[in-house]
Amino acid sequence: MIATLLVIVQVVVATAITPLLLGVMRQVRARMEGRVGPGVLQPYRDVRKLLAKEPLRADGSSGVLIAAPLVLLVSSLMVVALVPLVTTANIPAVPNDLFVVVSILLIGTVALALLGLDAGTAFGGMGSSRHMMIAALVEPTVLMSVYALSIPVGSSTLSKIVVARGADVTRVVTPAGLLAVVALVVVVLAETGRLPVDNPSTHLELTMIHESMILESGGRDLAWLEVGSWLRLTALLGLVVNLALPWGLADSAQPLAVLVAVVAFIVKLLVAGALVAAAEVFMAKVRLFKVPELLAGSFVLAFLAVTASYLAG
Amino acid sequence: MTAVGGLVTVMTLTGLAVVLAFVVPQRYRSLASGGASMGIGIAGIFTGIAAMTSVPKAVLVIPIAIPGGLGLDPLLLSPTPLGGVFCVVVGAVGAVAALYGIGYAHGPAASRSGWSAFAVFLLGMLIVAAAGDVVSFLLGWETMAIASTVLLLADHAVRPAVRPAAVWYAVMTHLSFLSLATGFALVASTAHSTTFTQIAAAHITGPTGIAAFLLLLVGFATKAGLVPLHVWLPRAHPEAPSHVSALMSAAMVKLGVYGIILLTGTWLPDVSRPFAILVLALGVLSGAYGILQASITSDLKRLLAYSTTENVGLAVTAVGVGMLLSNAGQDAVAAIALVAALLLVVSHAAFKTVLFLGAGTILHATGERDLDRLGGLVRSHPVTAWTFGIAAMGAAALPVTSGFGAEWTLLQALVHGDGRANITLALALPVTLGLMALTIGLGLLTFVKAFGTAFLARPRSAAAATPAPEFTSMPGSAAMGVAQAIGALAVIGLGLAVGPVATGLSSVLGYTGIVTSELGGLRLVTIGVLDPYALGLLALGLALPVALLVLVVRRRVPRRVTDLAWGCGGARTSPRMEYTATSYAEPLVRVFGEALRPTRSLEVSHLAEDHVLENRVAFAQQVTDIVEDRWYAPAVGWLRFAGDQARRVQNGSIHRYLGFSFAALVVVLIVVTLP
Amino acid sequence: MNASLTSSLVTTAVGVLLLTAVLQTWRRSAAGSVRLLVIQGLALATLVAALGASRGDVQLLVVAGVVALVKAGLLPWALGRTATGRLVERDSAVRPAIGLLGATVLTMFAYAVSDPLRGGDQSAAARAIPAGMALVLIGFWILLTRHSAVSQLVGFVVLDNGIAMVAFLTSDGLPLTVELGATLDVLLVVVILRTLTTRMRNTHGSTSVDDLTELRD
Amino acid sequence: MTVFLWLPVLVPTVLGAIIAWRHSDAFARFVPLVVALVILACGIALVAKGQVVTSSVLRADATSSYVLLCVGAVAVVALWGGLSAQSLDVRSDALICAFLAAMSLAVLSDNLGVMWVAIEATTIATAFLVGHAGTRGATEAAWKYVVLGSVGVAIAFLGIVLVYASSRASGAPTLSWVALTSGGISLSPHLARAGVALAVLGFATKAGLAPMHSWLPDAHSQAPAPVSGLMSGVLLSVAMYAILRVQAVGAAHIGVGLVHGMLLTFGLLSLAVAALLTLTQRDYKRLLAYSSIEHMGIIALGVGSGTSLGLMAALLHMLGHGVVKAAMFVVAGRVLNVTGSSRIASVTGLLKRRPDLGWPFLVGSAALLGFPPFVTFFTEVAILVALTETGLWWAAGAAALLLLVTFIGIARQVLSMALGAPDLHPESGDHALVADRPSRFRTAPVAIALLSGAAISFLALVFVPVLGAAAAALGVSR
Repeated sequence: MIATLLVIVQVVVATAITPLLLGVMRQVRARMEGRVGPGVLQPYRDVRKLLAKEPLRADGSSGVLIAAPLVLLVSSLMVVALVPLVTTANIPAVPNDLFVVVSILLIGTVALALLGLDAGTAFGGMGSSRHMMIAALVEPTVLMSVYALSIPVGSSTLSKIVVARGADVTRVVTPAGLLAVVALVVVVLAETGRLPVDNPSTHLELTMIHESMILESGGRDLAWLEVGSWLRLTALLGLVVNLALPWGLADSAQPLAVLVAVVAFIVKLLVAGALVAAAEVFMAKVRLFKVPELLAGSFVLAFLAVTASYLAG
Repeated sequence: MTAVGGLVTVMTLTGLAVVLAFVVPQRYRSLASGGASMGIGIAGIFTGIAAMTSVPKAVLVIPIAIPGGLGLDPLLLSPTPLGGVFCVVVGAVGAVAALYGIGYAHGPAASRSGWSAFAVFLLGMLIVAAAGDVVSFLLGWETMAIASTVLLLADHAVRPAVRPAAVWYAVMTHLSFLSLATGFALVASTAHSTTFTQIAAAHITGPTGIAAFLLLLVGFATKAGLVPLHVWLPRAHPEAPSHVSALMSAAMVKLGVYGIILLTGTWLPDVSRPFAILVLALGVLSGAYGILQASITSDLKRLLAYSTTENVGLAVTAVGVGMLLSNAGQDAVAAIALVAALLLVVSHAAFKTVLFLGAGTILHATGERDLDRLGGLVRSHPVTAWTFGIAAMGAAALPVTSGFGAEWTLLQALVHGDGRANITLALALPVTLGLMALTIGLGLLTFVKAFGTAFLARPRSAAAATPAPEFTSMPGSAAMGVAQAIGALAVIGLGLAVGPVATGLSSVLGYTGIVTSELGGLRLVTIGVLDPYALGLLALGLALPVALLVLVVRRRVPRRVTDLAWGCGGARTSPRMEYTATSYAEPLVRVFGEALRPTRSLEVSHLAEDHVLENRVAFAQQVTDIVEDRWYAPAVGWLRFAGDQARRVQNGSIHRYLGFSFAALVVVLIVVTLP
Repeated sequence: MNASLTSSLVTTAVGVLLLTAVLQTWRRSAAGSVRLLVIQGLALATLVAALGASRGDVQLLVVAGVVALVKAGLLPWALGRTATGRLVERDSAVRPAIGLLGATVLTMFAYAVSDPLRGGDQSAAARAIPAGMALVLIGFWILLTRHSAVSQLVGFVVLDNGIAMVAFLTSDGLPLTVELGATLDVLLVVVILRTLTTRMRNTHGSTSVDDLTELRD
Repeated sequence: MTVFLWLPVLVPTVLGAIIAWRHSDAFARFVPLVVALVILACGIALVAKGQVVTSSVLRADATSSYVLLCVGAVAVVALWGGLSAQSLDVRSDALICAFLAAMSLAVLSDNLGVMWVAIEATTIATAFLVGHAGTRGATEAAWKYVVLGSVGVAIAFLGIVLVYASSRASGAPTLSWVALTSGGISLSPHLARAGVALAVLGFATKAGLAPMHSWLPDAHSQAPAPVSGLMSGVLLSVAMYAILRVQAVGAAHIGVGLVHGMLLTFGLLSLAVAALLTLTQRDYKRLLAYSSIEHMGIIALGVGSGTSLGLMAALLHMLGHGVVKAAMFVVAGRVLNVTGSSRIASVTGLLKRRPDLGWPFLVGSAALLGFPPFVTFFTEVAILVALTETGLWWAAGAAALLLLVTFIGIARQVLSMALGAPDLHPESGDHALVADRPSRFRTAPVAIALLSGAAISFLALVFVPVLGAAAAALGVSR
């Protein structure tokens, strides 16, 4: 019961903070590029605007147009609920098992990909194809890096991994742990469509991945899609941050602990977001067919992490 | 019903189905014979359940004309609990496929021979699963081989591609049979008995055992469609009628896995121990190669065939992991891997049945199985779209379908294997996990592509634009829909009931480390829990506020239907502008160019009056099966060469013939005089 | 008849048989080979008669008569009728020298392999077994090296003479029924082959077996 | 009981002589079939009696009764199926009678010499049957058949002479098989060894075993269908029976190693020849002929394994193969009738054009390829087991490999004939395709043959004791 409560807190906090995270990232980037920027609250205004707008449905598109954004949103919410962001407690019947989390993420990925195909436009298909290819190639790195992290703990449950790392500082800085986290960072960038894999702010059709899949959506459909994608960023970035800095998470319902955990999470997340945004300024999007090289590189890191865990651990 | 009673029922019903196929007039033949075939399947399910649960071992003895007691015993049908599992799989797939066939079968597939072969095919598979000795195993094996070949031939008069497919299929099947027969002969003559219990009791080791192991492995791997022995799958499945493809893919290839499990677990456990890595490699490579080929093909049924190679590969991977872990003494985790193997088998049977049946409906409606010429069928074929979609989720192992639970179990076994003290495990487990993850990822892409291009978007050809309706007034038309729906329910049901199913399967194998959790989920003791119901509840809980929000917003801002998609200004032009299945896979072909070796050709023809201006550019890209090109094509060439050379032996010259006899005489005279 | 006469008769007959066989590998014309066959048949009959006389075996003397009739009479007559009909083809696949050489080698081979067969028996008859074997092999050799149908027939008859010689030398011939049956069979085979030769000439326009290469793979 | 011993020999002789003399066509057509039925009835009677029956030179023990039954069964199938509109002439009918008489005599005689005479007589009787068509090809085939067959059998005669000579050592020379295999006689080992080896070699020629097989494809492809069926179905088996008898003599005196080694070598060579030459085969009657070589190779391997399992499987295989092969030649003959060509390439779409020919052809091929429920499946498995049982795993492995290659060849060719659209070759005279619709009376034998090829497998109550007794009669007991 307590665990459920904590999870609810986590979902609410994470959902509430998500547009802010995006706002911070965009603002940081704008400032570093010498622009004024729309302000950190712009994403909230965007969502409100989209919800008020009339959604369109092109003749010939199917129910996927309506269902996919919702599926993405719910799946992202589930990931937010499962990943240890604010709390390491989890609902006993639904442990935040890594493989379950990944497969729920994949549901969202699939929903997006089908949405891209639904209208039968050239760009939607293109985006869908690229999106799925990247998802497929990311998969090995994801599983491998968390495999590496799970070895010292003997469990693929994320919260156990975070707790164990928090309990023993040396674990965080072992070669295996470092390699795994670095690999995971690449994965997160690819999964959430950040540079250098995808450019979230591009408007050049041929370079788009994420954007081209949602071309046909408007109004609230687009709002669900945007929020859903942002929530994925929150969850994954939050996970990486908590793996790298596994402290401050609440494991009980003590109000103080929860408060500390919430604040710690917001700070860690926003800082991390700002760092990512800052790094993106200095990066260019790589060509699509260079992406596999990047992912292969991160896979090797993760693989080394696993063997290092076995052979050196 | 006891297992023996079930088997007798199966045989009786087979006879009935054959008789009905011959006596009932064409119009009601499918109904009569298909109904009887359904009965066979259902009897098979009961047989299997009886075999899984009954304690006293059921035995049915059939004498044959070769005297027993000489190392060749009479036929013995005594399904073990493990065989019972496969009886259930075969029976269930058979019943659903038969139901579908009642509506689907037409032309040669609904002929006398078609339905007779269908029933006999089912009988053969059930005999294999129930076999208690070598000869009856081989008998069932060959019965299903011949019956499936006949079924495969159904459309031979319409499509010339059927013949090469049938030849490949028959030859590979015979390769499988002969290596099994030789392997079994070795085993049987060492154990001085052909019964499996005696063979298991003989604890065969040594070079004989190794030779037998390798031969049997080749035999089973061929039937299971493992790389590099998979070549018959992508040829045979597309050419067979769809309900037969379903039966072949979902049930028949599973018997290869059955054989591998028996081989490594029961018959030759001591010999197979050192070959764990080989089994694992077979599985992992089949998985990755199969799904890679599936992801780039645009022929729907070929795609499903390669996906079969992938899924069987995963099941064999699980067996290999189990062997490795058991070698390392980690029996608890090894047991989980083996249960995962069975789960994979069961779940693949469920979703692949539906997928092939769905492909059949598409083929029936449009006459096309080329994804590049399909599209938009979700509107005309909602039932097929839903069932195919659910099954595709199962194939992509998304929660909470059957495939998800199975792959989750295998992944848990992988990450909980302890590689710290064992260099083999330390290397094998991560490599397996990596390749398996790639397999899962590509599987996702494959089925998004299959579903998305077939059912979503706009029709890419005239045939797809005007498909035959899903339901007609024809008797049996509903049967197709019902069969697909039953299959789809099974995919979901197996996903939701993963706990009881896995517990049942582990009890078949005699393991205790797997229990059903409080809410009916799957609990791997000390490792973790997977609870589909709780997961569903969580999803519902989170969906509730979203749903409320949607309701609120929807009332305020209604949706508007436009007749034009945006598409970056590319208004509704020709459907040729759409992304096709081929273009969908194009990035993959590039990324995996080294492994796939596509052949490309670019032809540019210039205008007659100006050689700078281009008139027409033709680009063609073809991806063939590299294993086939590199291994089989030379073998075929070599055989042809040998055949040509051998014709010199029979060149018509009587002098040469006399010379042979003379040489034989001289040799015999020399041999005789040697002491 | 005394033993030494028998012995020398047997030896002479064997010598004649072997000599004619070797000569047959040398002769180019089929007609010549058929004439040699008559001599061979007579020698064989002599051999049988000598054996029969020495043992006082009437049955064997009857057999000798049959042998003379069939091997020196009927068979050459049947062959000769074909052979004389416009048959002057060069029919050896190998040069006569090679043919002779082959016959020599085969004779040596026959002696080599037959020696253990005798099992230590030193009688004249037993010592003649290798010659019988040599005749068999030379007959085979003729079959192998000749192109014309008639020459092949000659080879077959030589081979059969060899077998008969071994039969008589080792065991005074087989039981009468078998012996007669066998003789009849051989006669019929030759008659059939002769008929086929005629038919071959009608269908193929020649009697060279080299033309028989239509059935092949 | 002795009447059953004499009938199979005398009935065909007498009836054959009568029709040869009377030249009455209407009567003659059915004579061979009647003769075959008589032989089959006598075979069944002798097998049912289950005792050794002796009369003069004739003697029937379990083995010969069983082989006589095979002869009768195959002859019924081949001759019943061969009763077509384009029937053979009277002379051929008489020759077929002679052929059957000779085979019966070969099987039933106790005397190796008489057996040899009878087998040589089969060559004589069939020579003109092979050359029946009178074409270039038929003449050529007949010539090769007679020359190669007679030379081979002559070698066998040499072997028998040597065996006879070797029995002189015991004082009472004999060719009686019973006497030779009984313990009471001693043979001089060197002569017996050479004799047995040469006899096996000679009869192997007649049995179509490689490398002495060369006459077989020509003869079988040129002979009229029923004759091909008879030759392929039983003549080869009768020769194999002779080998079995000689082998038993060898087993009693000089051990079995030599003969079994020869049989294994010949068997594997036969499989190899059949495998390679079916791969690129272009003539379907030759294809069937090579399949016969293959099956004789399998039988030779079964016998060569030296176990009772192998021997019984080989004997059962004789029957199964014989019946099916006879039916196949009958079908092939009808296909030849309707298409006018025995080239594989000129026949397509048989299943669609003529299902009444296509299906039996396909089913029969399946039986020849060793699919269940046909008995060939069980016997092939049993022979593989028998081979490994005696440590001949290498032979089993090589046999399996060669069987696979044979399978590739035969399956490819048969499917290319049976499958395809019916209208691929419109020029090949469709009027002919409907002209010859054989009556139910003439399609029945093929169906019966194929059904019995399958039913045999499960007639355990009948065949288990018979095969056991047959093996025991050859001196191989459990």
